[in-house]
Amino acid sequence: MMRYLVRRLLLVPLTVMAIVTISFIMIHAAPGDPVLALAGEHGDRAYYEFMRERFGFDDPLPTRFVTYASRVLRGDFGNSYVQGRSAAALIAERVPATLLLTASALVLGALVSIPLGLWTARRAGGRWDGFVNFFALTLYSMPLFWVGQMAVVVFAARMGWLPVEGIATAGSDATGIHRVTDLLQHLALPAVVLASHEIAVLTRLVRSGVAQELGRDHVRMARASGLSERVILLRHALPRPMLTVVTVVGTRIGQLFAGALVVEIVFGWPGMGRLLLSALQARDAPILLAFFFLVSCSVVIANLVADVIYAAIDPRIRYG
Amino acid sequence: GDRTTESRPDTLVAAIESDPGQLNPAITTSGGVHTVADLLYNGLVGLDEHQRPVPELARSWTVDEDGRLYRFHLQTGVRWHDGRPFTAADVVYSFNEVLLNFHARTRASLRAVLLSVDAVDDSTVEFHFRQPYSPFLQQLNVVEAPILPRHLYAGRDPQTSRHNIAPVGTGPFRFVSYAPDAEIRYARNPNYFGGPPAIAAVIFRVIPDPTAQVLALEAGQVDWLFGVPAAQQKRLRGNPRVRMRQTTIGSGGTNCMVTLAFNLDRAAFTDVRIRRAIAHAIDRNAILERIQFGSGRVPLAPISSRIPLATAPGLQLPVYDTALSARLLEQAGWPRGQVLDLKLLPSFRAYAELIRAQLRAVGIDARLQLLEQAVFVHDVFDRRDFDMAMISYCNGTDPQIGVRRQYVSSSIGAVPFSNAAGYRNAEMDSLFDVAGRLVEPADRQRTYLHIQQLAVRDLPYIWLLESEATQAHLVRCAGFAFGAHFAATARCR
Amino acid sequence: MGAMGLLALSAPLLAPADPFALVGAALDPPSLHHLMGTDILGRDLLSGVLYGARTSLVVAGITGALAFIIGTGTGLVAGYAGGWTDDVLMRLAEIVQVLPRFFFAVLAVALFGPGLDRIILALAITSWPGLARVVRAEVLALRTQDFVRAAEAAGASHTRIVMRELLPGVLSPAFVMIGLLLGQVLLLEASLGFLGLGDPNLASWGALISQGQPFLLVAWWLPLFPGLAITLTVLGMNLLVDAFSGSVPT
Amino acid sequence: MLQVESLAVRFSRPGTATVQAVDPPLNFAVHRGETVGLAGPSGAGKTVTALAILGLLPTGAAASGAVLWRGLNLLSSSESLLRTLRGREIALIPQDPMSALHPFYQVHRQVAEAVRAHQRDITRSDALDMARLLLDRVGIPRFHGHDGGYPFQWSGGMLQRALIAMAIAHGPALIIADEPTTALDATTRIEILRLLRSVQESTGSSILLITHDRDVMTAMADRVVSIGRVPPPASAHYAATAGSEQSAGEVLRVVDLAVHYSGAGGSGAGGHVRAVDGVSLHINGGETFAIVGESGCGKSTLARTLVGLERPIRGTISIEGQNLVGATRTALRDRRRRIQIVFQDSASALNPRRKVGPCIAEPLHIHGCYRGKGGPAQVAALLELVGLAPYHADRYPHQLSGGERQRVAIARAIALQPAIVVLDEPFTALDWGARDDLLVVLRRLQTEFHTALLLIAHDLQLVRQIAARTAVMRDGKFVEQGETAALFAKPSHDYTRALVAGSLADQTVRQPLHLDHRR
Ligand SMILES: Nc1ncnc2c1ncn2[C@@H]1O[C@H](COP(=O)(O)OP(=O)(O)OP(=O)(O)O)[C@@H](O)[C@H]1O
Ligand SMILES: Nc1ncnc2c1ncn2[C@@H]1O[C@H](COP(=O)(O)OP(=O)(O)OP(=O)(O)O)[C@@H](O)[C@H]1O
Ligand SMILES: [Mg+2]
Ligand SMILES: [Mg+2]
Repeated sequence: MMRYLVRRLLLVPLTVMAIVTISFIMIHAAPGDPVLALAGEHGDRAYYEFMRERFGFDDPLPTRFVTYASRVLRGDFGNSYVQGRSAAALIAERVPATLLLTASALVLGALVSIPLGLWTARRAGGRWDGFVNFFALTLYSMPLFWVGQMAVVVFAARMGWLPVEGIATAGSDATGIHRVTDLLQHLALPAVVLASHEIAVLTRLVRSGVAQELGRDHVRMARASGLSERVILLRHALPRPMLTVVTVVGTRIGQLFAGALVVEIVFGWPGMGRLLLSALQARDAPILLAFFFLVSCSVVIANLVADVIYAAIDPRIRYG
Repeated sequence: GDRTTESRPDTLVAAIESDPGQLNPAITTSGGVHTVADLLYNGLVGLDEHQRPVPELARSWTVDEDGRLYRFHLQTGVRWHDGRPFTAADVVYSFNEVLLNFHARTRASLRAVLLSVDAVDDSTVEFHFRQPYSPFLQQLNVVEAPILPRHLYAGRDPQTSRHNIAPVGTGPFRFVSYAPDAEIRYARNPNYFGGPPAIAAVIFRVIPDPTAQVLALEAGQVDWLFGVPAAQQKRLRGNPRVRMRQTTIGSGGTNCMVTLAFNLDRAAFTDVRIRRAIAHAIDRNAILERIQFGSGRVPLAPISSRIPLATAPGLQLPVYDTALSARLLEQAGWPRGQVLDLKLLPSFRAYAELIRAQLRAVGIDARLQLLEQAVFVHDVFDRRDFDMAMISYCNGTDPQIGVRRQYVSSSIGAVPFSNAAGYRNAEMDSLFDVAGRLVEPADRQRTYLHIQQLAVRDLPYIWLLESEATQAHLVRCAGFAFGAHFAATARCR
Repeated sequence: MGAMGLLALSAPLLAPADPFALVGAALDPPSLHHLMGTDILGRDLLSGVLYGARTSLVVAGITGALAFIIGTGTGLVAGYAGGWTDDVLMRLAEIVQVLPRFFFAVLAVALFGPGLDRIILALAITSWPGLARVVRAEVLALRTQDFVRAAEAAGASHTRIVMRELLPGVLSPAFVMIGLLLGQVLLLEASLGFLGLGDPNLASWGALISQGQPFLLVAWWLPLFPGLAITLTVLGMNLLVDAFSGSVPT
Repeated sequence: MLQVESLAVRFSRPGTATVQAVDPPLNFAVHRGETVGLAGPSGAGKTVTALAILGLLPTGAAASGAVLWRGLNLLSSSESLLRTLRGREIALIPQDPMSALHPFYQVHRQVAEAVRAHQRDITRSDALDMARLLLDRVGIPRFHGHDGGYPFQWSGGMLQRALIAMAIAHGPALIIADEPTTALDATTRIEILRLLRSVQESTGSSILLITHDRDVMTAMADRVVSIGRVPPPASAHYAATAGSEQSAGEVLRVVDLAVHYSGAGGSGAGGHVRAVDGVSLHINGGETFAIVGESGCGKSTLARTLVGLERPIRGTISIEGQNLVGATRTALRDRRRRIQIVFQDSASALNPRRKVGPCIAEPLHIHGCYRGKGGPAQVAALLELVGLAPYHADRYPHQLSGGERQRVAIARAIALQPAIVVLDEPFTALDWGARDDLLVVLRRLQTEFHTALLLIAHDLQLVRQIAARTAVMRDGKFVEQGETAALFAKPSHDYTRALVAGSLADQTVRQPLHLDHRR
């Protein structure tokens, strides 16, 4: 068991470095001259020479990679070409907002899908089971940004229940409970929209997992010894599907980030998504590379954590 | 809680499309930064509604040695937001250390002709030029030459200075706070030398999605939009609580003209009849009505009609006439259905699709290639690998700044948004040199008329549309100025 | 999904007009003449959606085919060969799988220009690992079966065993994964369109939605119908996969 | 106590045909303190009957008739009432102990959970103490192992004891024991039966014992209720003269063959597993040679090595004089035509996605012997030879019974007319009928084709009938080999003697089971 974990841990730096190297090569091998996108439109030839020299665009690719890699090892991700500030700081400023959005989407996903999954599992094959399954599949088939836009128009604009965009009311310096309610009102719509795909996936997972468990011998034995339906559902039928939920959530982190990027743009949420998009348009390499570093780290670690949780809960792996 | 701006009457909430990233207008020409940062700073000479120079940090000025020496007398008693006094040393530092290195437009136009910038005393600055330079007064406002506090920037790299996100300026508003990708807050500068603004605070809200901006305005959660997309204008026109106005003055560029450039090096365009036929095939009114819903003007001359110096009475641009176009194509022996590629930036997609449809009617198949900014500039200006390209040239407040680079042969090549057509005409080159040195406006106007006649004759470009920005604001606020200090004169109830 | 596929293929016949031709007034609401209304340039949205169907399905189809070939091939070889080849291939799959697919596609398209081929390549390259792992697991299970050993005992060559004994057994889980992938590719292509990174020269659904987006308040039909088209097609695919496999693995 | 009147159970699932699980309707009764046996072949409906009594039938199952418990019809009573009965008055010992306990929780905690099911008031720790008492009672030494004791760490026999502990937690009036001994080996089987008998005597509860093993039934049950088709007695008419057909030359000679598995193998015991350790044998044309031995003695490994599926570390295998070990690929391919194999598990012997016809024709294609148009006739002939009809060629493996699949595997093996066919325990997975058909086919191979047979088997009775010579294998070595009749009459090696004596057929279980309470 430990040998497996150590091997996985060794893999983390290898995978992350591979991703950062791939993106480095892609960014710098792409056609088009980055300094033009970066340094505005109205300069003259001398101005572009000056900027190219400042950002070191002229030195050959391998040397630039070595300098970049050595600095990353020391924790310095370089400064954003456009904004002159440290790429790590720029991203760090926006991480809390994205984290809040993705975490609330996950929590919402779990809170809805576990009870719903359990409820439909007990009615497996019935009318309601079919309907919920179809609804989940439809949710999973809708493009997030399209749902987001529709939601903004209907709930925010027409009904006026929720704010149209942003993370807080303009200029409000409310504190304490008012600030929290204001934040929740702004978080409601984007979190629900982002959670739609999670709910779809997790509900179906819990449903098929629990339905399968209910057919197993140990559930029949539990019933034969007179345990109540509630105990059977929660203690006997739920644990194993919850494990699959954990592993699947671990693997979906990448997709969750992608969804967050799109939802942030539609709802004006001040997360990392928009920084990435503007960095893409301006070919701001330090930000792009720092971003890929962060995302790949979190995806790899999420997978690892999911595996550790799996091993922790299933004794056969722990003592296997 | 009430989310509308009524709840805080003396605060103006303005929506912006993207987070500026940093708030130092002297090191960049990016519209995003200037739209937000210009309120904190000043230039030596401002520009009024009609782009005429008006005193700002410079109380008065004199021009001697027939246009080679400009002497500016600074306002007295002006203080930076941190209380330190504003002096001539700040102006000298801003030009020599920052603007002439990092501000692309100012550097491109002044570095070659400016000899020196000297502070005669604490309140007088002199600019010495190698040769007469007439457009100088048009290039000293806060958009082209913002003045930075020397005592905070001297000796440090202006691109990475801490003050870029905690700016100290002299402008009508002073900096309060900056929450990235969310909100930037300013407060009124009580002892602003131009008189304290009526509004107590300005808040910039970052709302990337244009539709969301319009919804926020209608819901009263935002007071001011810098730009309303054409499609939404019809909707807002019917809203009693909203006022809209047109302007060609933008922080990213002024008096911009959407043009279609022909690559004259390509065989297809050596025959002027082909270029003229294409011009006749394009219905510019359809572009104005269908894409901009009437916001903007169909150009009557190669240079923006908003620049007084460039008025060109009696000039006739090719009129929309498909029959004439087809005939011209036939005479020039154009093989029907031959493909031309049209490269453009994604923002001009609607224009290109309309033009493609119109060209198809006369037997020209235009294949669109939308390119990302870096690739577009590289293909069109560096490698000149294109048949036609759609480019928005901002003519600026003086033809020497924004128009000259389009036509002079010296700017063909690596410089972006320069002579895309690759137009080489010695007469045109000399005319522009003369226009730059002339001092009398009447003489300059005659020269520019001659330049425009040459352009219409040779038709290196087709001038499609003088674009205008449509700004919108709630009726609770009024008195907005034009240009960078839009909020300085506004008041809200 | 079958219906949508049919519609796409017959787009040229069905479409009332050339999707790029200006046929009606601008922003004309859905009417008998234009079932889905017209866009800003007066082009018929219905023909745009139909042509868009073909583009989007072509993107999804080719991406699916590429991912299928790479994924199944790798899975078969890794599962059958075992030993260090299996390790190397699976580590490679793991690295590519961890690669954030959407951001990789966005990066590739933003940097190398929004061509259809680049979108397909970027999506295919990042989609095959999931399939490879499923195929490998299936091959490992099948290898222990006696009928594979019987074929070996009868003197069959490695390639014959892989192609005739293992491949048929692997096809059904592979198709389930591919069905899922097609749906995701469509959504990804639409999201790329939303971010303005879609291929402009083609009337794909993603492009239609991103062009229709600013007209959300003014012309509700512009973003609505392409979005509905995508949702129905992806739903069709997911339902097909669901029926086929009993449960849709994520 | 329990009165079952015309009980019938029907399974009707959307998309699948309705299955009559219990048919014809069942009538039987269980009186106080009595042990009633419910016998019948696999699939007869024994487990379904038990579930019907406890009301635990899966969704889509419908039970008709009546199940009277102390005058109350359980089929029509409410779920809450049934829950009060289950575990307290009627307890179940499920069929497969390995999957009857939840893998994530420790065994004693699950027993405690069963205790608390009907005694709400006692605390958790009291329940755990009661659980430990029960586990002691069923003979599991002092709370086995301190590492928590998860189900997968316990052997089948110990899990069976734990389940019995759960069943007797509340001193039920009736215990339903479903196949309590099937998954166990001989020794543990006897201990479990003794435990059940002692539980019955101490609590006075009656037992409904379900098994398809006739010997267990005769040992335990006072009365037997039979259900489903009664199996015909072991067919004896094959006492034909075995081994009479001596034929000409020698077909297979194996000299000092050894096959080792590296440590990572199944047992995980590290170091080498010497599955086959210096085996020599020879078989003449048309002769049948049998290998018998306990499970894990290396029979299958030897079989696989003979057909080139495992690489021996030493020794030679010569088929008709040509050595298989170390042959080049092309040489190996030709020599392999002369020796073919039929595997133990008929379920995985055929590719589920290919019809029977092409499956049999596959070896012909590999060696290019498939005569185009004449191919189907070749396949039909092979099918006919193994007692199947030509129409079977269009069926998929899952549309055949176990026995039929086994015979298709044989048809495939003899497609290339090999000199010798290796059969790895062909009989174990078959029920009576299928075994007889298989015997007929093997006889035809011997007589009509003079194919040598290397038969691996457990069932000594069958070996005695069909094999001319037999070898006894233990831990990878032949302890003894010789004429079958002589070998079984007076085995010279004591392991052979134990093996012959150990087969259950002779030992009578019915000796009085003196149950002592020592443990
Ligand atoms: N859930 C189910 N759905 C459909 N058919 C079922 C189901 N459970 C059992 N059956 C069918 O009912 C019949 C009886 O099954 P059951 O398990 O009771 O046999 P059994 O006598 O216990 O056999 P064994 O000796 O293998 O335990 C079988 O033919 C089986 O296919
Ligand atoms: N692939 C393998 N790797 C490691 N050990 C193995 C492998 N196959 C078999 N063994 C071990 O070799 C020994 C012999 O196995 P084999 O299957 O030949 O026995 P067998 O006599 O056929 O038993 P059974 O009667 O159960 O079929 C066993 O201890 C087994 O655990
Ligand atoms: Mg049973
Ligand atoms: Mg065996």
